[in-house]
Amino acid sequence: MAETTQLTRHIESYVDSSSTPSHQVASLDAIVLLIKTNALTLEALVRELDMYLTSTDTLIRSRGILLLAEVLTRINSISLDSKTIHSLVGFFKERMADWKAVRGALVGCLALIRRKSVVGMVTGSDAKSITQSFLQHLQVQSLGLYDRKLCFELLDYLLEHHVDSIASLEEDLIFGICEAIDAEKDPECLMLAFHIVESLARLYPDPSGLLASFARDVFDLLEPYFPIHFTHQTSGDTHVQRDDLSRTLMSAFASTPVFEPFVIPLLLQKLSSSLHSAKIDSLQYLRVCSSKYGAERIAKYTGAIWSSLKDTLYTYLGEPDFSFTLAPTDGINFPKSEVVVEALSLLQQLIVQNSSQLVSLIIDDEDVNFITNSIASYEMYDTISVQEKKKLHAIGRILYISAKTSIPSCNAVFQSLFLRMMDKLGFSASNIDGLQNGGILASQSVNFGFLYLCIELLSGCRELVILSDEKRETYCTILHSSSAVLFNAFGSVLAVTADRCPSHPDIYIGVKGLQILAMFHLDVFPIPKSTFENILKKFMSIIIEDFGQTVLWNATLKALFHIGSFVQKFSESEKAMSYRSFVVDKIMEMLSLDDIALPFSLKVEALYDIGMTGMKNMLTILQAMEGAIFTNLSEVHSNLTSHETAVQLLECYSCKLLPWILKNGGAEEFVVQFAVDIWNQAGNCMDFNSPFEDKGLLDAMMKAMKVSVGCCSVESQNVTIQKAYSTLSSHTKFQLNDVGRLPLTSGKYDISPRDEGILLLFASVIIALRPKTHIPNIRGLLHLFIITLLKGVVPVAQALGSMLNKLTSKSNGAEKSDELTLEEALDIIFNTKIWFSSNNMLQIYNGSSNGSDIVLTDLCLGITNDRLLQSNAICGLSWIGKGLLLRGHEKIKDITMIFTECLISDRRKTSVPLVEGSLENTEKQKCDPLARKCATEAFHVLMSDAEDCLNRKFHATVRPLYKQRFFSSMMPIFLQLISRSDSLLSRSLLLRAFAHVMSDTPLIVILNEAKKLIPVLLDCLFMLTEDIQDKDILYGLLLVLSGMLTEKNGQEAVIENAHIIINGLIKLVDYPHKTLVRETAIQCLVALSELPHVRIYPLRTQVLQAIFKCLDDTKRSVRNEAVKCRQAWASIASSRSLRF
Amino acid sequence: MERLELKEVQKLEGHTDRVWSLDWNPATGHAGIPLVFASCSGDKTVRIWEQNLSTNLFSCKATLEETHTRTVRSCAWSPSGKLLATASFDATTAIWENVGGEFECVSTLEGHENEVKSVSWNASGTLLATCSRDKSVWIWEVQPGNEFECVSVLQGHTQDVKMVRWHPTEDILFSCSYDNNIKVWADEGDSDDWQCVQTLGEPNNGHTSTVWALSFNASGDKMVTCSDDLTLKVWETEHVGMQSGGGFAPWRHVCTLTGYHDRTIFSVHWSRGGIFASGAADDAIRLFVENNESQVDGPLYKLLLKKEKAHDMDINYVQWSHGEKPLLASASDDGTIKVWDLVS
Amino acid sequence: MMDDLFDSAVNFEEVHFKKGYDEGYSHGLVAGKDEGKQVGLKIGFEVGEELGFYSGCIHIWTSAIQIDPRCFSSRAKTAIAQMKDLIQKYPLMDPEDLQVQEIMDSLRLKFKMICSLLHVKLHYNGYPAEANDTQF
Amino acid sequence: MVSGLINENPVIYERKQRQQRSTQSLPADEYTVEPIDQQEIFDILFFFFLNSIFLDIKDPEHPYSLEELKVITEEAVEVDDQKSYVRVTFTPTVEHCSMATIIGLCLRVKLLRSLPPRYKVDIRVAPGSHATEAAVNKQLNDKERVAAALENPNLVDMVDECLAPSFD
Repeated sequence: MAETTQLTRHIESYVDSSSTPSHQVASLDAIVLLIKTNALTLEALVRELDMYLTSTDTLIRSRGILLLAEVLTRINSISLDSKTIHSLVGFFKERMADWKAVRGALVGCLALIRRKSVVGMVTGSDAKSITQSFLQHLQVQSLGLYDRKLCFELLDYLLEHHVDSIASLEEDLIFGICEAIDAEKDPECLMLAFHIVESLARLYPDPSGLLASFARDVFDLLEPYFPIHFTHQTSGDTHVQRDDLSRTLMSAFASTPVFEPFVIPLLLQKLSSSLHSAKIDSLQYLRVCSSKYGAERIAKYTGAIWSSLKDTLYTYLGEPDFSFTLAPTDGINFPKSEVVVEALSLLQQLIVQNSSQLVSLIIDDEDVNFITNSIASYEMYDTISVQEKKKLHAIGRILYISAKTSIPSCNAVFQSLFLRMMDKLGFSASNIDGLQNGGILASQSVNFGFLYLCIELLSGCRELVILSDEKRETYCTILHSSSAVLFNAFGSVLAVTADRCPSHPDIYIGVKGLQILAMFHLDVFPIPKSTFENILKKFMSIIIEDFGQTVLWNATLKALFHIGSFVQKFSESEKAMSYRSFVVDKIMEMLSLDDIALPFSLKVEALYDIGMTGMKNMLTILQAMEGAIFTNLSEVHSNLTSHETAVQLLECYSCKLLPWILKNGGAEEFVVQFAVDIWNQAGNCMDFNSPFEDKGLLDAMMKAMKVSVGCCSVESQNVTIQKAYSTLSSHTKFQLNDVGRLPLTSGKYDISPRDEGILLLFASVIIALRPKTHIPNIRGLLHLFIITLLKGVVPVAQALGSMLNKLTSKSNGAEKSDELTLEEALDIIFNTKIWFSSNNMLQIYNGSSNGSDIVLTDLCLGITNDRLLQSNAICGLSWIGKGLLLRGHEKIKDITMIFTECLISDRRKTSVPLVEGSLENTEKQKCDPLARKCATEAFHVLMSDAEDCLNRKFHATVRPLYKQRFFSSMMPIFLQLISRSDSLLSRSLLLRAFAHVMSDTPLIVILNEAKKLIPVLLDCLFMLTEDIQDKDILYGLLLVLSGMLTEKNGQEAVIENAHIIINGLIKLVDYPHKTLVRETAIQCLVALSELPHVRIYPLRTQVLQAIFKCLDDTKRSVRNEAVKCRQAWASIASSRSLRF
Repeated sequence: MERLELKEVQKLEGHTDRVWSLDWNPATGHAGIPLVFASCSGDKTVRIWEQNLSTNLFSCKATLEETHTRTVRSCAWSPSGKLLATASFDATTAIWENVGGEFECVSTLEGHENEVKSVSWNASGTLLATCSRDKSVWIWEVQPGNEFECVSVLQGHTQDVKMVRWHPTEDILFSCSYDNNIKVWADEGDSDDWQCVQTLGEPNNGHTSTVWALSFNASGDKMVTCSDDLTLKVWETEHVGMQSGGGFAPWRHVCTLTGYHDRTIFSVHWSRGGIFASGAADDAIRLFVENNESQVDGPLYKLLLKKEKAHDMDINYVQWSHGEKPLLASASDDGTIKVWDLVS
Repeated sequence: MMDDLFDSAVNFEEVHFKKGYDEGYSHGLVAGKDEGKQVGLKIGFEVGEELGFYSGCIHIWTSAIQIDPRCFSSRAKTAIAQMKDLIQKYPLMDPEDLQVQEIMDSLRLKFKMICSLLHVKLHYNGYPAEANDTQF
Repeated sequence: MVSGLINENPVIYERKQRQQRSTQSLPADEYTVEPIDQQEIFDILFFFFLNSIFLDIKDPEHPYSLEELKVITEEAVEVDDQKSYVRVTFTPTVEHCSMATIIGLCLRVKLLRSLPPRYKVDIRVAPGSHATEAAVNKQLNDKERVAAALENPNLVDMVDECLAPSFD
């Protein structure tokens, strides 16, 4: 048939070891395809292969066999008749003896036994015969890694799926497996090997049966691997991680109880070894094994385990962390230690498994008894000896575990140990009852040790009850009866007296104790209402009085918070009630009361923390706070303190409460109300100049206003803006309806502080508005803003910017006719005539121009010789520009033109008719330096991301990639101007401005232009080194450079300028004013060292000499960079000399 | 006594790596011939420095390069001042002749297996000695026409040999080594039969670590050595050179100066005027003189003055110029050479 | 019908085993002998080679001197003479002799010296030069 | 690839977690001086790698850092920034001499390359850790020998290979 020739070709190319792997695979696939398409029968293939299979050339033979095997692997979905399978099995199992061809044999067998029954699978007897021949012929450990892997896979599969058929092999099987595994080192193989052992154990489960007699031998193989320890960290290419391997080994260990006599002693012994991982593993294994082997097998070891557990705890349990930073509920916090964790969970396991035995061990333990008996002597933490502390801590943990693990164990420890300690401290069961009704015990001596253990016990059973639903257990009764005592005990630790202020641990114990008491679930352990309230009282008294004790105070506040959120969470109405009345209300009272000494900042903090316990409380508190704010606002003029108070409250409101509320989803109406109320107040409280003499309060209000408005919906915003507007129009002298004609109150730049205040507040509303919100009398406002911004009121400028940024433009149709469009607004801004009356009164003039009028942009260009006016104009314009830039409006072009005009304007001849009053000093008809500095700053405003306006938080329209666009439009202009600028001053101004632009532009854009930019960029750098003030721009710009250097196509651009750049950077490596600059400069040099050596070699010595100094830089970070850099440059080219 | 001070006359920069050694040209500095010295460095070059008679400042007159392929470790002028021998880590020793201000390499001495570390001319300028890490010391005889013929190869040191010096008047050779010993070599009966006639080692309270350098006083009856053991040792002998009948007058330890330098002392040199200078890895230079206010068991040599931080890094070599008002030159790892004047 | 397919494949070992064994055995014999010999010769050979090399040089030089007594400096001649004696002194037949190493050393020394005297760059390539390059 | 288990030499010690410094230098301490200290020197040294050229380790992809081999420990670094003095004591894991000198050489070279020139450096083999301790120390601190060594291409290559930064 036609195929044969073709087939032989395929076979040849597969068998031919010289042909490339890809070829071999290809031909293999081809053959497989032939079979799948029934163009070739397996039988025919075998016939075709015969000469290869029998060749004496081992290479050919093995390839041949492998081919057959691989084919089989690939056709595992094609059904074969049992006869064929059988004879194939016969063949491959025989081949196992042929050690040259063993690979093929293994692959073949694997392929066969993995077949599913539907496509015809191997019979049990076949499986068995394979196993037999495997055991008879293969010395696994003499094989290569890959073949070993195959062997283990084969064995593993057999044991998984053909158990019954091979079970009868018994000894042979066990021996064979042992032999195979012996001294295996490869992780992947071991994974399988360990699993094999596990299956083996499943195969012969009988604890007194076959495996039992070989247990020793089998285990001898496993033993050396424990604990698993890789000599090199396995990198990505090994798939087996240490932990997986360790886990598999563990399940092998635990696979059968017959290992118990060997495993447990081994583990106990390793547990005492010093190797960290050994300890951890031993503990883990012990846990798992004991659960697998079962209680009675473990019983005889329990004693030993227990004592080594204790030792482990003594050695590994660190100092407890007496701080409240960590989770509130669980027991005492210790530094994380894997060993300890494992040890404790082992203990827990043992208790679960064998409660009575463990409990008695614990209760009768000499250390435990020692501690509990001498408990009375541990009065102060610091007085306890180190050794005994260690014991105390360890025992504490043990009690914690035994309390939380099971009801019986919990009962037991309470009954014996807890009561015993109580006795030792002289609260006999009798007088406990006496204390039931919260009666205060005669002030007892504080006993740290006792309380410490109590906490562990309490938190233990607290966790127990969370899980269990059984109630009224012994321990509950005990607890219940002794709660009062405990309360007293804990409370008294915290007692602050003249002669005694509690130390850290004491505070911790006291607060924590009370907290836990308070946080027991009502239904399980009803601590008397009285006790609960006493606790709250106690805490509150601390809050109010002991604010001197920072630690104590903070701890208490935290505790209160936790209790609060707890009762909220589990809606324990009764407790919640008490909490409200005893904590929340109290706190709110505090606000209004000035008589209590608690510093206000702390009041606010407390307020916030308590509020955070739940929305309900938070809102209550917010009301209180609002109240406080306004009362204070109304009093700002009368007393100074209420001024600061107001500021603090506002800060707290806008930085803490508001965000929290928003995060926890809620209460917009409240926020609106707040904003509106501020406006209500604004009218009154601003009748006076005092509040605004220092900006603090105003800023606080503006901030609060912004955030409140910012987070509101359009509707609410409409409400607010209306309110604000009415206040603005009614309470100020601005007559908004004919702003056009008003001359501002006499005197040059005179707005009353009151009006300014309101105006600013209004501005902050505008800034925070959503685009859709309707702004009343927008024209009037525009005029007002223009004039006021000329007076240097920056927020107004920002507001104007935001307006323009959000107005709908004609192009995409303004919905309502009365809505002012962007275009109209721009027209107003740029074409409104501003008229100077002789007495320098400034007003907007609407009538036909009369020659003596100017527009905003003229002011920017300094027509009026009024530097202040000009600077204000420029600054204002910059915000307007920002607004437009963000939404990507062309107008920005004209605006930037104006700025650049200012920068270069010492070349400019006056083009605009002069205003009277400035005639006499024509030569001053130039942009003065201050104004021009503003112009450079303008570019900073344009490009930088503003915090307090025109950002997403305040709903700005931000066109994607606007920075990129702006940059690409500005770059050519700047480059041209810079190259043409003849005066030093304007050149440096231009550079500075451009520096701003560059440092705020995303790097990608810069990179495309790198070639053109680098020279300018370097000029900027040098210019900026002169003035310390510029160190931050300098850094920003340097980052741009380093960006270029580290980026691929940036480097190309760099090449021809390498010399200048390097020389420049060398100047920067010892820039004294900013470490980061030095660091970055050096990093740049490193990057440069990767340029073609021919170019940079000449500079080598120079660089190295410069870097050499940096090795002795005052800053470590710089030195480290220097080392790298030196290395990089020293390794350039031949010279290996040490110094240079 | 008057306050002496070591004044820095000039700091010479030019070498681009550590300067290992230098040598004043004996034929200069008198009769109106300006002072000249040669320096050699890890930068594989030798530089010739000449003093300007009017300004008294030194400037580099010539740079000898592209002959040695590795560090030039030491250099030595022949007594006539005509020839300059330079020893290099490249296992060769080069001989340079000054032809009208131009220096040309007239001969290369090969034979050492590896780094040549020191070279020295005998008083008459007829013999040249070199030593190397290969533990051997070679003696060469100057033949007519700048030919150099190996007279003898001396094997005796068990470690690399750091320095060789000829006795200022006699044909006796001294070598000091990493093996802590100083060996004295003499030709017993003039049949090229050079033998080690004395070994000054720990047994004869010699040094306990590498001996880096040695130097003789003017009359040649005293020798000072310096070492990694942070000490300087002075040695003396009754009769200079060989006695009648070929007997050899052995050298003996006179005194040990300790506690002056706290890092390896690399160099020591004895001026005609009897002051010897030491330079060490502690960046300091120290001057010592014989202690003539001779109270009983007072120190035989006393510290004349110390110059801390004479250089920024290790000082590898110090040498006094010839003539009665000598200048001191020092060579350092910091790549510079400094010229000092001892003024009061 | 598939079994007989495999028959030949399954028991072809038996056929080839004997053959393989014999081949292997005879191979082993030869190889073993060879190796033994190599080791035996190695040392002796090395020494011989070096000495041979030196005496070779001496032979040439001396004959050169016979042709033209003035061709080398007197020093060179004496050195050559001394080296000649040393070679004769070398106890070829008695590797146990303690002088062996000592003589070999001084031979090498002299050889170096002569090379330098004659300005020739002769080099015995079996010569243990820089033992290994990582020493310093 | 095969990764060995504990019973293979050399034993690798878990790299102990050294506390990271707060690298962020606040503008406040812009001008304050951070003297060179023990940890800094150690950081300079600890990522040295011994490649398979020294230890017969099967796979060169896993060089060990001197630290992992406990060749140097932070304690073994003494530094005095005032006196410009550093002394490093190391413990060769391999009793083989050239090995020790090479490690020592690496340490010295790395320090020479990393420290300001004012520094004096001593490299020592930990007492009792090496057969020819004294010899090694003497050689490592003979700067002439070191200088010569660093003109020997073979050695320099070896050293550079040692100093090649870590892979992970």
